[in-house]
Amino acid sequence: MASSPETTSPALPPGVKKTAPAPPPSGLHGIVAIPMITAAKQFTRSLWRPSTIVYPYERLEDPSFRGRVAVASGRPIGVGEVWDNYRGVHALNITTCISCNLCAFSCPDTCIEMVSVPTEGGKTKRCPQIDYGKCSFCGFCSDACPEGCLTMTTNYTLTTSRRPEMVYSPQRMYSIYHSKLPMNPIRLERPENEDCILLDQDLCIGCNACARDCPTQCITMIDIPKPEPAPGQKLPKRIWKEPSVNDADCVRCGTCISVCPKECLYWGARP
Amino acid sequence: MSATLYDVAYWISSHLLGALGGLPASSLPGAWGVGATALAWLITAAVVFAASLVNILVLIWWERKLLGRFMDRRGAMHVGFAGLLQNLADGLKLFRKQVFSPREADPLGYYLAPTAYLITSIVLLGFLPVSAGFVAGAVPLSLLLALAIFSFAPLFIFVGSWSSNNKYSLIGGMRTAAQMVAYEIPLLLSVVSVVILSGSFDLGTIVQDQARDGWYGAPLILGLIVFSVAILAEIERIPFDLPEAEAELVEGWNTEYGGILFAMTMMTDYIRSLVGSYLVVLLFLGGWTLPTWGGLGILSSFPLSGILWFQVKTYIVFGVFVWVRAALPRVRTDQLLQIGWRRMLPLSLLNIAIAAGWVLAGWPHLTWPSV
Amino acid sequence: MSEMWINMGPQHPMTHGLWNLRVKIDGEVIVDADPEMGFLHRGIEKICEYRLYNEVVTLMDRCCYVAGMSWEHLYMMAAEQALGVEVPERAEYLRVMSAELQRLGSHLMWFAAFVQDLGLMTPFLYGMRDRDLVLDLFQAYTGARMTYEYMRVGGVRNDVPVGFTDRARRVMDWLDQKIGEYEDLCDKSDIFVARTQNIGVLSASDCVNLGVTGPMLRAAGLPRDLRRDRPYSVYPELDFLIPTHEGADVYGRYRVRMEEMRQSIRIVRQTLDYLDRHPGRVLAERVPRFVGAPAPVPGKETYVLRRGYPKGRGFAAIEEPHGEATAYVVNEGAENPYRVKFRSPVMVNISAAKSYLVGYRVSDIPAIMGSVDICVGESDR
Amino acid sequence: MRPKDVVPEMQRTFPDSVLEASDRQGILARVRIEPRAILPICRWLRDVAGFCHCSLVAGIDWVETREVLYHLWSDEMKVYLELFAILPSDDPHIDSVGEVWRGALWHERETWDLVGIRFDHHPDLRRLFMPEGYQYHPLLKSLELHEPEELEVKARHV
Repeated sequence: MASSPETTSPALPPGVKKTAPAPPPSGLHGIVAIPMITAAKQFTRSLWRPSTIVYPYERLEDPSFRGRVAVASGRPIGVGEVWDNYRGVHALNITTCISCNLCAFSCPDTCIEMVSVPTEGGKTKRCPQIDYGKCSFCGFCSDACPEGCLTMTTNYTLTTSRRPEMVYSPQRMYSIYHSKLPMNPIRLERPENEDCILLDQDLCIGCNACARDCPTQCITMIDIPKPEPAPGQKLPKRIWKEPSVNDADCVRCGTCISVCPKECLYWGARP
Repeated sequence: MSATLYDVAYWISSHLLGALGGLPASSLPGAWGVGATALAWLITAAVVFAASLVNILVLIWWERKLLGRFMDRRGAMHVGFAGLLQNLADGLKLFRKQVFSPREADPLGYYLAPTAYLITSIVLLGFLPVSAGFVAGAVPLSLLLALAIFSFAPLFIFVGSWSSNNKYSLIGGMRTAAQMVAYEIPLLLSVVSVVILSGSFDLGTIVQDQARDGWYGAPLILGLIVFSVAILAEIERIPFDLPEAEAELVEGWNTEYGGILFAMTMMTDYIRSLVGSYLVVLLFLGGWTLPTWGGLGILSSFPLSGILWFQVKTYIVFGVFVWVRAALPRVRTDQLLQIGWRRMLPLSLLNIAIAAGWVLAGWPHLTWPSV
Repeated sequence: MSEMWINMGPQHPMTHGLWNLRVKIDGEVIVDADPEMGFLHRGIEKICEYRLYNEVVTLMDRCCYVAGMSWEHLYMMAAEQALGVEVPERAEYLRVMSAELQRLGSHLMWFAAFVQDLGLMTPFLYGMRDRDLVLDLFQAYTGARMTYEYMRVGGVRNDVPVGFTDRARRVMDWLDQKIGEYEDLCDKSDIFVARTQNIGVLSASDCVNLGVTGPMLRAAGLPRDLRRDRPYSVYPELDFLIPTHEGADVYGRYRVRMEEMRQSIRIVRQTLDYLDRHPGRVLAERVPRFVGAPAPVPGKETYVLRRGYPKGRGFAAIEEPHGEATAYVVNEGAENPYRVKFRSPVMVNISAAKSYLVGYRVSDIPAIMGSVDICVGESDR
Repeated sequence: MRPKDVVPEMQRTFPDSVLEASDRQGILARVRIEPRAILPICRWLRDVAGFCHCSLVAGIDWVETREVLYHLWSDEMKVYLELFAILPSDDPHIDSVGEVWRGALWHERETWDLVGIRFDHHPDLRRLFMPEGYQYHPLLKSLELHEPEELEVKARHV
C-alpha cells in the first residue's frame, strides 16, 4: 500500500503526482534523531560564518564589500553587478532635464511636483521634486524620462525624523547624481509604433502655444495658405499657421496637448 | 572543607558585630546573636542572588548564541563582548518599564504570583551544592527538598493566570497544572532510581558516591533520559512549552504581565532551567567530579576546579536542551499528556526495576550471581 | 469549564496578518469558529478604477505581499484581454519564470511561518534565508525585492540582465538541496507528523462545495490545477506534475506544497533554458498609448480619448500559490478600467474555517490555519 | 455533457429565463439570465451540467443598473461559465446561491458590502470588509474617491 513518491498511480490522470502518505506513527514518540542531526549539521556549517550579514557594518551594495562575502548558504545573488538594478533614491541631472513633465504625469502616487530651479544665466527651469513620503519606488518616472536624466540609485537609506526632510528638491537629487552611486541601468523598451501627436486642423487657431512650450522644440509653426473664402462664407479668425511635429524628436510628453487652448491636438496612431 | 556559605557568612557577621560591640565573637549574647544570624542570612541571600543572576545572564547568552548558530544566524553580538551584556540591557529595559495591571485583574494574586514564583526558584539555589563543600546552606535530604520546592511552581503559575483575568492566561495556567502533574511523577520516580543506587537523599553524598562508583548516567541511562525529558517539561521548554505556546496562547500564562513582572517570570524560567540542568548533572553526570583515570586527575586538581567543571557540565546539559529546542516542534496537549502518562511513567518504573537489579547484582562491586 | 468565545486576532501571533478568528472553545476543544476579515481592506478595486492600466501594477504587488508576481501576472492577463494586446513569447516565458519563482518564494514563506506556528524556530529561519535568495533573484532583474512593478500591459518591463540565468540555476540547485533538508527536519520528526496528521480534515467534496482551492484542494485528492486544466501563458509547453495527497489534512497540505516547490524548480529550469536560447522583444509592439504616461489633462479627457479605443472585458484565471485567483477587468474605452474585480483564493479558504476547525483543539489552530497559507493583503484587498 | 451543449441545453430547459448567450474569450459562454430564476438555473447547472465550483460572485455598478456576475467552473469540462443578471439600481436584490454552493456565501457578503446588491435568503448578510454602520457601498460610482468624510465607525465587538 505504501506508494513511494516517485510512482504515479494508474488511476490518476496524467501529469498528476501523488505525494507520499504520512508515515505511520512509529509507536515511540521519542524518535527525534534525524531532525536533531540535521540541526547539528547546520550548526557546524554556520560556526565559521552564518548566512546573515552584519548589516550596518557590511552592506551588500557597498562596492568594497563585494567579492568578499561568501556565507554558508553560498554567495547572495544580490552581491555583484546586479545590485545596480536596485530602485532606490532618485538621482536627477538638472542640466539635461528638459522639463517635459513626463515623470510627474506617470507617477501613480502623484508624489512628483514640478518646481522651478534657477539655471545658469539667471533663467529658471521646472524640474521634478519628489516627496518620498508618498513615493512607492515603482520606477515609472525613470522609465518615462525621455532623456535619462531622472534615474534611480542604489541608495535606500531615507530615514529621517522630520517629515519635511522626506521631500527631495531637484538640487538635492542633483547632489545624489554627483555622488556617483550606481544608477539603475534598466530602460523601458518603448513600443515602436507609439502614438504621435495629431492635429485637428479645423480647430487650430495657429496660436503658437504648443511650439512655445514644447520642451524639445520639435514643433515648428509652418505657414499654411489662406484659403479663398467662398462667397457668403466668412473665414475663421485665426493665424494662418499650423504646428508641425518632428516625430523623431518628440518625446510624447503631451505638453502641447495640455497647453492647447482649443483642444485641437490629440494622441493618435501614426498616419 | 565542609563549611557552608551560611557558616562563612555567620563567621563574618559575628566577628563584625563582635568587633563593633567589643564582645567575644564566639558567644554573642541575646539580641547581638539574633542580629548576627540575620546579617548572615542577608549576606547568604545576597551572594546566592548575585550568583544566580550572573549565571542567568550567561545562561541566556549561551542559549541565544547556540540557537543562533543552529539557525544559521549570529545571535546577540553588540552589547558587551560578543553580546554578553545584551541580556543585562534587556533586563534593564524591562525594569524601567511602567508596572501596570489589567483593570479586572485580582491585584493580590496578580502581583503575588510572579514574586512567589521567583522566590521559590531562587531558594532552590540556596542548598544545591556547586562543589565539594560549596553550598549556601547545608540541608540534610537536600534532594527531597529541592524536588519539593521545584514543584511549587504550578501553584503560583495557576494563581497568576487566574488572577490575570485573561482567557489565554487561564488556558495557559490550566495547561501548566496538567503538565506539571503529569511529569512530576516520572521525575520523582527516576530520582528514586538514583536514591536506590546511592542510598542517600543528600546531593553532596550522591555526588561523592558517583565519584567513587562511576556516574549514574551510565547504569541508569534510561533514568537519565526520563529525568531529562521530565525536567524539560517541568521547566516548560520546547517541545513541552505548552503553557507558553506563543502561536496560539500569545504568551501563555504571562500574557498580561509586563515590565518588571514579566522580567521576573522570564528570569524564573531560566533559574528553573539552571536548576534543572544542575539536577541532571548532580544526579546523573557526577556533579563537580571528573574521572581520574590516567592523567585526567590533573584536570580537577587546581583550586575551584569543582565549580568550573560543574558549571561546564551544566552548560553542556543546557546546550543539549537548546539543541532539542532547535530541532523539535511543540507537542500538543493531548500528546504531551500521552507521552507523560503512557511513555514516561512505564519507562520510569522500568528504570526503578533496573536500579533495583543493579543493587541486587551488588552495585557498585558487581558480583553477578552464578546461576 | 463552560464554553467561551476567544478572539484570536486582529493582533495575534497565529493570524499572520490583520484578521480575527473568533473561536468558541469548550475546554481545549473548538465548538464554533467565525472568521472576520476587513482589517486590511484598502479598497484596491476602487483605486484601480482611478488608475491607468499600467499603474495598477503597483497595487498588485501590495495586494498579496508574498505573491506579488502572481498577481501582476493575473491582472496583466486580464487587462491584455480587455485591451486586445498580444504578448511576445519571451515575455510570456519571463512571466512564467517570475510566477514560478514567486510560487517558490511564497511557499518558502509559508513553510517558514507554518513551522514557526508549530513551535519550530529553526526551519523558520532556514525558510526565510532561502527565500532571500529568491528575492535576490527578483532584485537582480526587477530592481526590488517585494514590490516588483515588473509586468506591463503587453509584456514585461525589461529583460533579465547578463549572467542572470546562471545565477538562477545555482539558486535552483541550492533550493533543491535545501528542500530535502526541510523534509529531514519535519517529515522525519515524529512530533511534527503527530502534530499535523489527521487534523484540519476537509474532504474533497466539502472543498468543492465551499469553493476551497489550491493546495488545500489538492491535498484532499482532487488534482485541480489551472496551470494544467485551463492552460494559460506558456504552461502547456512546460513539463511539470501536479502533486496531490489523500490525507486531506494538514500533513497533506504540507506535502503538496513541498512537492509543488520541487515542480516549480523544474519549471524555472525549463524557462531558464528557453531564455538562454531565444532572445527577443519583451514588450509588445502594439500597445495602446494610454496604458502608460501621460495622464489625461484635467478637462481635456475627450481629446485624449478621441481615438475611440475598443471596449472589452478581460478575464484571467491563474493558479496562484494560494489557490485559484481570477481577475475580471471591464474596459469601457477609457484609460482607466471601469471595474476591476479579483477573486482571492485566501478569502474563500478562510471562509470555510468553521468546516475544518470544529472538533479540533486550541493547540491545533495554529497548525490548521497555518496550513491554509493566509495572506490577508490578498483576501482583504 | 460536452461544453458546446451546455448553453443550448440551458436554453432548452429554461426557455423563459435564459435571455441571451454570447461567446467570450477564455470563457465558455456569457449567459444573461432572469434574476428571478437564479436558483433553479444554478441548481440545474450544478446537478445536471456539473458546474461544481462557484468561483466568483461579483457586482458591477452601471449607474442605471447593476450587474451581478457568477463565474462557475466545471471539473469535468474544465471550463468557466459566466452567468450574469441585470438588476435595477434602485432596489438591487437577487436570491442567494449559498444553498447551492456554500462557497458563494462570502462572495455575496462582499458583493453586498462593496456594490450594495442584496442577496435574499442569505443566512448571514453582514458587511465583510467595511465596518458595521458604514453607510456607503464603496464600489458604487456615486462614491467619489477623494471625498473627505467623517466616518462613524461603531466598535465591532462590544
